[in-house]
Amino acid sequence: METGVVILIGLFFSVAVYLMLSKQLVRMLLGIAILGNAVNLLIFTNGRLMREVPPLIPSDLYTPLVKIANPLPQALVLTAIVISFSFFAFLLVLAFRAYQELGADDVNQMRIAEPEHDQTPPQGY
Amino acid sequence: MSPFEMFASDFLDWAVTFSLGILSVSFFMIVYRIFKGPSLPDRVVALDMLVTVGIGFIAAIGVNTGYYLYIDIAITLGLVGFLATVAFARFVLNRGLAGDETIMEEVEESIARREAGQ
Amino acid sequence: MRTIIFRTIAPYLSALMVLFSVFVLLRGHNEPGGGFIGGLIAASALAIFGIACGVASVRRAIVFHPMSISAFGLFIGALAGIPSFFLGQAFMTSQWLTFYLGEVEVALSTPLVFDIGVYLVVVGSISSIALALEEREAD
Amino acid sequence: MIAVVEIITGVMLVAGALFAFVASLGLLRLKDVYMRMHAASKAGTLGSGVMLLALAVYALDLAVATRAIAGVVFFLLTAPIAAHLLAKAAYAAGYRPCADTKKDALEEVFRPKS
Amino acid sequence: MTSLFLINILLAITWAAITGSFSEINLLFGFVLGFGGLYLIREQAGTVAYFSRFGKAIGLALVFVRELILSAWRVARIVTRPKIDLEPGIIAYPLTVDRDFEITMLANLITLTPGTLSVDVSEDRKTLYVHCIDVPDPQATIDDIKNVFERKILEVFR
Amino acid sequence: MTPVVIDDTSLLAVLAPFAAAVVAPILTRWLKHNAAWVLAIVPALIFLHFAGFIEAVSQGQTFVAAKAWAPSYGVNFSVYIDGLSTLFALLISGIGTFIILYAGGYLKGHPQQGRFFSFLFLFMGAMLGLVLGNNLISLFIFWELTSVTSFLLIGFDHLRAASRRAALQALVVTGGGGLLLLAAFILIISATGEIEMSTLLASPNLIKDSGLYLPIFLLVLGGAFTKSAQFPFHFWLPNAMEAPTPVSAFLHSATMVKAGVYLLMRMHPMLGDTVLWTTILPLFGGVTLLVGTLLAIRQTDLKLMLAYTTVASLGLLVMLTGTSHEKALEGAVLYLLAHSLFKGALFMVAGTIDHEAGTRDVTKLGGLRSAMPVTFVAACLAGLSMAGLPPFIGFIAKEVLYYGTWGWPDYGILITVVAVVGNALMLVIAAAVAIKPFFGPKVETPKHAHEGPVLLFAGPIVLSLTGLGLALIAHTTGVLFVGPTLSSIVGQFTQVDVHLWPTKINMPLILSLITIGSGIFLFTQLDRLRGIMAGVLTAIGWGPDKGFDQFVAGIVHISSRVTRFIQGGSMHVYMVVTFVFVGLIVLVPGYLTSSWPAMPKLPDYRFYEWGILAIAVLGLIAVLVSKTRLTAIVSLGIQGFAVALIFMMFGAPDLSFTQFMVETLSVVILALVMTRLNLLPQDHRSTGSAIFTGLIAIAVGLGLSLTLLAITQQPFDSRLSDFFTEYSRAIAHGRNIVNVILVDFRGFDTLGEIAVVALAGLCVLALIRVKTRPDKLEDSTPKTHSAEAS
Amino acid sequence: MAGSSVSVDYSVAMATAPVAVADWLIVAPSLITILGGALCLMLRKNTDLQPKLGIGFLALLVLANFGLLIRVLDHGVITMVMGSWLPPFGIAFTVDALSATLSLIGSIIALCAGFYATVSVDSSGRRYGFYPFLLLLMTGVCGAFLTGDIFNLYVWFEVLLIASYGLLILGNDRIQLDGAVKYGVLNLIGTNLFLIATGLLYGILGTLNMADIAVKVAALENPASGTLATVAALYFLAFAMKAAAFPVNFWLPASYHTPNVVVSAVFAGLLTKVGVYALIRVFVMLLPSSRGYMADVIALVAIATLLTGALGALAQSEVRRILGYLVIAGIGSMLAGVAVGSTLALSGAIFYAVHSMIVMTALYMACGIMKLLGGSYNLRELGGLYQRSAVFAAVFLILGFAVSGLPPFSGFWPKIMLVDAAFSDGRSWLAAAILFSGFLTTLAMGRVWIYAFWRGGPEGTPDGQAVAVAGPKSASLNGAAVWLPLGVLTALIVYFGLQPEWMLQLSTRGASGVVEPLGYLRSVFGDQ
Ligand code: NA
Ligand code: NA
Repeated sequence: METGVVILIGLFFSVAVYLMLSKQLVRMLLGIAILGNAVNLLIFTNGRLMREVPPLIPSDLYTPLVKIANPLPQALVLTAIVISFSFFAFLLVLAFRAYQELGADDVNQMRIAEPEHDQTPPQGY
Repeated sequence: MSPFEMFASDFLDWAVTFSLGILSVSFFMIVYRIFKGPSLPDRVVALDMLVTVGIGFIAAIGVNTGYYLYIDIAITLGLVGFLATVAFARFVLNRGLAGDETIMEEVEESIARREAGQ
Repeated sequence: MRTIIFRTIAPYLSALMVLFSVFVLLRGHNEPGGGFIGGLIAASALAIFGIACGVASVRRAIVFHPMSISAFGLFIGALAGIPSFFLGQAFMTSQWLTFYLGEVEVALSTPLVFDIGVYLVVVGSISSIALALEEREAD
Repeated sequence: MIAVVEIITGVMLVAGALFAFVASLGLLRLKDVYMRMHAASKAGTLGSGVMLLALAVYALDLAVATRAIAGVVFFLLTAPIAAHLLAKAAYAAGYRPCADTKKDALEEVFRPKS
Repeated sequence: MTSLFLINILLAITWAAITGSFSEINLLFGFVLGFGGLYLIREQAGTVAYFSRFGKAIGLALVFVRELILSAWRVARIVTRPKIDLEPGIIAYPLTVDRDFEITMLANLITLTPGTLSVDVSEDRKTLYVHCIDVPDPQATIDDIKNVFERKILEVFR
Repeated sequence: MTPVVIDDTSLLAVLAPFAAAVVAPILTRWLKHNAAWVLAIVPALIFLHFAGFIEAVSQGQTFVAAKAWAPSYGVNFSVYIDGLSTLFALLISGIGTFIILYAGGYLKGHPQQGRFFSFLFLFMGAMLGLVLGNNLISLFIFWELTSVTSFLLIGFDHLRAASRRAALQALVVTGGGGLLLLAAFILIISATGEIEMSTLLASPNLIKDSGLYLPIFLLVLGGAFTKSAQFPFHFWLPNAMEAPTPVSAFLHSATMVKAGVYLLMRMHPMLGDTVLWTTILPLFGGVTLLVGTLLAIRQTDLKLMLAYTTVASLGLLVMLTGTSHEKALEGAVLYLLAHSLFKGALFMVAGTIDHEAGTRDVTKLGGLRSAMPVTFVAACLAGLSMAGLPPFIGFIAKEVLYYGTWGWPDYGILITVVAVVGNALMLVIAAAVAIKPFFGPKVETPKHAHEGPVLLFAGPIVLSLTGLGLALIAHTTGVLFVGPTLSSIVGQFTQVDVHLWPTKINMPLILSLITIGSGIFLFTQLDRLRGIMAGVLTAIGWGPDKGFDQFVAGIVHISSRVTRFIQGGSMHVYMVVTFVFVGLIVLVPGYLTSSWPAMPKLPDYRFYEWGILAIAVLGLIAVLVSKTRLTAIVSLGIQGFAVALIFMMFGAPDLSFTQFMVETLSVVILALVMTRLNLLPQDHRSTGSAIFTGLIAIAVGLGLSLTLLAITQQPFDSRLSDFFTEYSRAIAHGRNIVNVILVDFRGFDTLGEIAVVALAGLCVLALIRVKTRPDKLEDSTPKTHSAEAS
Repeated sequence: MAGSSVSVDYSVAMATAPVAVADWLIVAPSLITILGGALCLMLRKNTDLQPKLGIGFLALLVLANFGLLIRVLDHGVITMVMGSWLPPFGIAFTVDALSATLSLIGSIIALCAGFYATVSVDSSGRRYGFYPFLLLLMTGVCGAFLTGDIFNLYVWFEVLLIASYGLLILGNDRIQLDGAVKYGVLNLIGTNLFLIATGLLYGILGTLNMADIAVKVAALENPASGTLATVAALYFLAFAMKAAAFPVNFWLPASYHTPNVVVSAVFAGLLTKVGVYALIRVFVMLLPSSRGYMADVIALVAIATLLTGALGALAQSEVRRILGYLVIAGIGSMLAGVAVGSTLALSGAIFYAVHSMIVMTALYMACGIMKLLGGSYNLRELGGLYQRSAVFAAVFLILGFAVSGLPPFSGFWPKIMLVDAAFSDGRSWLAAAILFSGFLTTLAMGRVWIYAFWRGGPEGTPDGQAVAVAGPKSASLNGAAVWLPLGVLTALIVYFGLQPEWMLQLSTRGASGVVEPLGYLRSVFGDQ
C-alpha cells in the first residue's frame, strides 16, 4: 500500500529541496510549502496506510468493528499542518517586507546583516 | 436479491467507476490548461474548475465508500475554492493595474494573438 | 474589490460561512471537523467579507481586534485544562457536564471549551493576517 | 426501494460527471479566457452540484440532503460571482478577448479612443 | 427590522436543516447563531427587505434552474462540435432594475444562463456588460434577457 | 614526616589580602596616601604568622590546613606549609609590607591610588595562595589569578598604548601558559588519582611511573617557563615595566616571576632528576641567563636594565634547579633569597630616582649622592649584594652556586662558564644601576632631585640591610631558611652549613675573583659594550617581542580569513551546505549498515488513485518548470489539492478537510502578498549549479524514500492508536478519534499549536505594521518613532 | 447515548491516583506563561500595563520553577500525565534535575530580560508584542525542558521558534529583516528535520513517549540498525542546527547582532541551549548506542565548533557579533561533553550550559550598556569606558574572564570537568581544543577590554590622552532597570565561581539521571 506514496514523498522532498536551493526567496518559500506537505505525508505514511476507512466510530457503537485507519499520525499531521501553515504565512510576509526594504529577491543580495566588505577587526593596542 | 436489485447495484458500481474515470480524465485536461495557460486568468479559471471537479470527485468517492460525511469536505472545498478565485481575481486586477511586467507580457501576447486574428 | 454584484452578495455568503464554521466546530468531536477547520472556514468568511466590503467594515463587524480574539482563545484554551486541579486530577483531564433540555442532550465539556479556544485562535490569527495584508492592498 | 435509489444515484453521478467533463473540455477547447469561463461557470457548477445531490440521494438522510442542497445553493450563488470577478479583473488588467470577438462594448469604457 | 427577524428565522431553519435536528432547542440555538451571523453584516443588512418576497423567489429559482440546465446543455453541444466557430462579443445591456440586489440577481442569472456571462456593471448602474459566447445578433440577446429574466425579477421584487 | 593538620588561621592568612583589597579604596578615600601605614599592617601580620612556622619547619616538620571547597570534585582550599612555601610566603608578605608603604608614597595623590592598593592586595593574595596551595586545582586558580591581577597592574596606566600592550602580553603569555599547566594538573590528577600536593610528595614516583611523565613534564614546563619569563617567553617581563614601580618591584623581585621557579622547585621531587629534566632546564636556563644579561647591557633605562637582569637571574635559577644537583640547588635557594632582597630594593631605588629626579635614563643621571643620601646607601648595599661582593648574601649565593655547578658531573664546566659570564655581566649592571647615578659630577635632571619621604626609602633600606644581615648570620640563615627549602626541593630532610667567608682558597673563590675582575673591566667598557649590543640587535632586527605583535596580528588575520570563508554571508551557500549534510545523513548511515529496503511490489491502487498520485506529480513538475511565479503559485495549488485527495484516499477526512483549507489559504495569502511584489520571473541557475543542486535534491529525496520504505516494510506497533480507538468514545465521549486525540488524548500538543498560530498572527502584524525607519541600522536605545495605529 | 452509560475500567486507561497539588508545579511554567502571554496579548495596546504584567508573570515563573526544582530534589524525578492518560498513551511531562535546573535558570534569564526591556524596548515594541513574545518563548523553552514526549518536544520547539521570530523582527529595521530571513529559513529547516526524524522514529517504534522510546530502543536486538541510525543522525543534525554547531551554525552569526540587544541577550541565553538539552536528552538517554558510535563525529563537530566560535570572535569588530561567536564556542564545549558521554563529561556540559546561559545573557546586556555609554557597538568607535564607569568596567571584566573560563568564575569549573573527562576518555585533541578555544576567547575579550575600556577614546585617540566619549550619558541608564538584571546575573556568575559545590552536585545529578535513566523510567511507568 505504501510504496507508491513513499516514492511520491521522495519526489516531494526532492522538489522541495531543489526549490529551496534557488537564490530566489519566493522559490525558496514555494519549496518550504512543499517541504511541509512532504513532511506531513511522511509522518502520515509512517503510521502505515490503509484504504478509505476513516478513524470514526459509528454512532451506534463504542469501538469500530472494522479495522480503521491509524488515527494518531493523522492527529500529528494535523498539528504539523497547522504549524507549517503558520510558519509559511510568517515567512511569506517576511519575504515580502524584506523585498520591500532590501529591494532584493535574490538572497545573495541581502547583505546588510553580513556586509559584503566586512570591516576587518582593529589591530594595535 | 432480485435481478433488478442486482442490476441496480451493478449499475451503481459501474456509474461510480465511470464517473471517477471521466473525472480523472477531466483532471488531466484541467491540469494541462494550468500548464499551458497562456494567461494567468486562464490558469485561475482552470484552478476553479479543478475545485469544481474535485467536489464531484469527492461526492463520487462518498457514494463509493458510503461515507456521507465527505459531503462536508465537498462543501468546504466549494467555499474555499470561491475564496481562492476571488483572491486571484483581485491579484490579476491589481497586477494588471500596477502594470506588472510579468502580466503585461501575457497581455501583449493576448493582444498579439488578437491582431494575428486567431 | 469595488463591484456592486460582489458587495451585495458577500455579506450573506460570509454569514452563511460563519454559521457553517460553527457547525463544523461543534460537531468536530464526533464527525470530521473541529476548532481548527471551523476557525479556518470562519477566517475565510471574514476574508471574503473583507475583500468585498473593505477591511474597515470587517473590523467594525467583529468589534475586537482579531489578535485580541486570538489571545482570548489561547487564554480559554489554557483555562480549559485547569478545572481538574480542583478534583486532584492531572492538567487537562477532561470534565463532562451532561444535562437534558427537553429531549435534547446537551454535553458541555472542557474539551469543547478547549476546541472553542482553538477556533477563536485560528479565526483571530488568520483573519488578522488576511486583514492586515488586505489593508496594504487597499492603501 | 434501495435499488431505485441506486439507479437514480448512478444516473445523477454519470450525468454530473459528464457535465464536469464537458466543462473541462470547454476549458480545453474554447479560445479565450472569457469563453472558457462560460464552460466552467455553467457546466462545471451544474456537474458538481448534481453529483453532490447524488450523494445526498444515496444517503437517504435529511441532514445530508439539506446540507447538499445548502451546498448547491452556495455554489449557484458563488459560481457566477467568481466568473464575474475574474472576467472583470481580466478585462481591466488588459487581457483582450480573442480575435473572433466582433463587438466589444467594454472597449471604450476601459480603453476609450481619445 | 421585521425583515431582519425574518431572515434570522430563515437562518435558524437553515441551521436546523444542516444539523438535521428540528428540535426546538436546536432551532433556538440556530436562531442565536443566525443572530450572530446577521450581527456581522448589520450594516449591509439594509437590503434584506427583499426577502419579504420569499415566495416568488422560489418561482424565480425554478426558472433559473431550468435555464441553468439548458445553458449547460448548450455548452456541451458547443464544445463537443468537431469544429468550434463562434462569434463571441461583449454587449452593453441597458438595465431597467436599479437596486443593488436586483442588479446582482440579474447578473448572476445571466451568467448562469445560456451563452451569457456578466462581466461588469457600469459606475452609474445603468449598463450591464455581458459577454456572449455567440452573438450573431446582439439586440436579440438583449431582448431575450429583458423578456425572460428582468421581467421575472421585477415581478418577484416589486 | 607526615604533615601536621593545623587550624584555619593560615587559610585566613591567605584570604586576608583579599579582604584588604576590598577595604583599601574606602580607607584610601578616607586617609589619602597615609592609608598605606594602616594597610601595611595586613602583610606584616601575615609575615609574622608564617614566621611562626620557621622553627618547626627547620626541624623538617610540615603542616597542612584545608577547607572543603568543591568536595564533589575533590577540590579543597588548602595550604601546605614546608620549607619552600614558608620561604616564599615570608618573602611575599615581608616585601609586600614595604611595597604597600612604598606605593603609599609613590602614588601619593594619584586619583586611583585606592584601586591600586586593592590590585596589589589581590595580587599578594593570589601569590600566597599559589605558593601555599596544596590542592592542585586551587593552586591553579591562584596561579591564574596572579596572571589576571598582573594584567590589571601592568595596565594600570591604561591610557598609554604601551601599557595596554604590555598588559595584554602578560595576560596572553602567562595566561596561555596557565592553560598548559591546567592540562598538566588534570593529567596528574587522572594519572595518579591524587589531587593534593602533600600526598603526591609523599609518594613522589607516582607520576614517573604513570607513563604520562613526558606530557606532564612538558606541560609543566610550559606553565613555568612562560610565568618565569624563560627564553623565548622572556619578552613580556621587560615590557611589564610599563607598570608603576611598586608593581615592578613586587612582580619582579619576590613573586610573580618566581612562581615558575617555585613550581619547578615544588615539582622537583616528582619530575626532577631525569635526563629530560637535567637537559632541558639547564639549556633554557643558561640561554635565558645570557640573553637576559646581554639585553640588559644595551639598556639605558634603569628599570629596563633591572628587568633584563631579572630575566637573567630567573634563567640562572632555572639552570641551577635543572641540575638536580644538591649543592647547586642550595645555591639556587640562596640566590633566590638574595635576589628577592636586592632586586626589590633596587627597583624601589630606581623608582625613587625616577620619582625625585624625573628620569630613569642612566646616561642622564649622576651625582645624586648628596641629594639623596639614604637612597644612596640602600642602593649601594643592594648593588653590592647583586654584584656578589662580600659581605652580602649575594656573595654567599654566588660562592655556593659556583660550588654546585662546578661539582655537577653532567655539564658542570659548561654551565659554570655560563654562570661566570652571566654574573660578570650582572655585576656590570649592578654597578651601572646602583653606583653610577650617585657618583660623579652632579647632572641636571628634569626635576630638582632631593630625598624622598620615609614611605619611599623605608623599603629599599630595610630590604638591602636584610641582605646584609642575613649574610652576617649566614649559619642561622642556612639552618632556618636554606636547609628547609632545600629539603622540600630534594624531597627529603637535608641540612646545610652556610658560612660567609670561604674557609680556604677553592675553585668557587677563584671563579668569584674572575667574575669580579672581568665584571669591573667590562664596566669600564660599558658604553662600547652597549654600542656593540645595539648593533648586534639591530642586525638581528627581530625578537620574540616583535614576534608577539606578529602573533596577535597573525591570529586575528587568520581568524578573519577563516570566518569569512565559513560565514561568507551568502544565504545560498548556507542552504547548499545544510542540504549537502542532510543528503549525507539520510544516505550514509543506511549505506554503512547496508539496511536498504527489500524490492517493493507495485501497490494495488485503483486507476483513479493512480490518477491522484499523477496529479500530485504533475503539480510538482508544474511548480518546477513554471516560467513565472504566478504559474508556480497556481501549480502549488495543484499539488496541495492532490495531497488533500491522497489524505482522503487513505481514510483521513479531517486531514484532507484541513489540507484543502490550508492549501487554499496559503495560495490566497501568496496571492495577496505577491500583489505588491515585482520579482524576477525566472529562476536563473547556471547549468552547473542546476545539476549540482539537483543532485543534492535527489540525494535527499532518495535517502528519505529508502529509509521510509525500509521502515514501512517492518511490522508496526499500533498500541497507541489501539488505545485511542478503544477509549475514544468509551471514556472521552468522542466518535471522531482524531479530534479526540487533538483535544483530549494529546490536547497539550494542540495547546502549543494554537500558541504557535496566535504568535504567527502577531508576528505578521508586527511585520506589516511597524514601519522601518529610514536607514537606521541598529539601535538598542528606545525608539522614538511609533508605529501606525492598529 | 453518552459514554458514561457504559461501564469501562478507567484504571487501565487513566491515572486514577489523586495528583498532589505540588505536582502541578510540573505544568505551572507552561500555564503561567501561556495565560500571561495571552493576557498581555489581549492588553497589547496598553503599553504601560504590559511591562508590569509581563514582569509579574515572569516572576511567578521563576518562583514556580524554583519550587519545581526543590520538589525534584526532594522527590527525585516526577511525572504528570496530561489528561490523566496513562503513559505512553497520553503526553507526559517528566521532570528530572536536568530539566528543572535548566528551566529555572532559563526563567531567571527571562525575568532579567523582562526588567531590562522596560528600558530598551519602546512603546511600539510593546504594542507589537514584546512581552507576549517573551512569555510564550518561555512557554516553548520550559515546555522543551520539561516534556517527556518527543512529539510534544517538537511542538515546544516550534513555539519558541515562532516566538523568537517575533522578537527578532521587532522594530523591522532593515538589518533585522535581513537577519530574520536567514534565521527564519534555516531554523525552519532544522525543526522540519526534527519532525522528519520523529515521524520516522514513530514508524519504527510506534511510540512517542521518551521513557517508552528508551525502553524499546534498549530492547531492540540491534539498536544500531540502519533506519534507527538514520533517525539518530537526523536528530543530531536537527539539534546541531538548533544549537548552532559547526557546520550548521550559519544562522546565528547572521542574525544575533541584528535585533534589539535585550532580544539578543534572551536568544544567547536560551535558544541554542535548548538544542543542546535536546541533544543530551535524545542522544544520551534515548539513543545511547547511537551516541556511542557517533561519538567520534560529535567530537569532531565539537572541536570544529570550538574553533569556529573562538576564531569568529577574534575576527569581528562589532561587539555583538563577537558575542554571537562566543555563544557558538560555548556550544562546542557542551558538545564535547556529549561526545565523551561520561557522567563527568555530561555534568560538565550541563554546568557549562548553565554558565553559558547566564554569562552570554549578561554580556549582551552589558553590550547594551556599552552602547548607551559609548554610543556604539563597534570596537573602532568605542573607548574610554573605564573612566566613564569603573563599576561597569569591573562587571564587564568579570564577564569577560568568566566567558573565557578563567577562575574564579563560573566558566572555570565546567571547563576543567570537560577537559578532565576528555583526557580520561583518551580524547586529548578534544581537551586541547577546549583549552585553546578558551585561550583565544581570553585574547578576544582582552582586546575588547583594552579597546573599549582602557583606550582613552575611539580609534585614533592620541596616545596617553582621554577624549570625551561619544554617547552622552543616556537617561535610560538611571534607575535599576538596566543595572539590576546585569548585577543579578554577574552575581550568579561570581557565586557559582566561588561556591560551585551546589551546581556541581546539581549537574552531576542531572547527568547521572540521563546516563542511568532508571529513575526517569520509574517515574513514568511506576515500579515495574
Ligand atoms: Na501546507
Ligand atoms: Na543562543
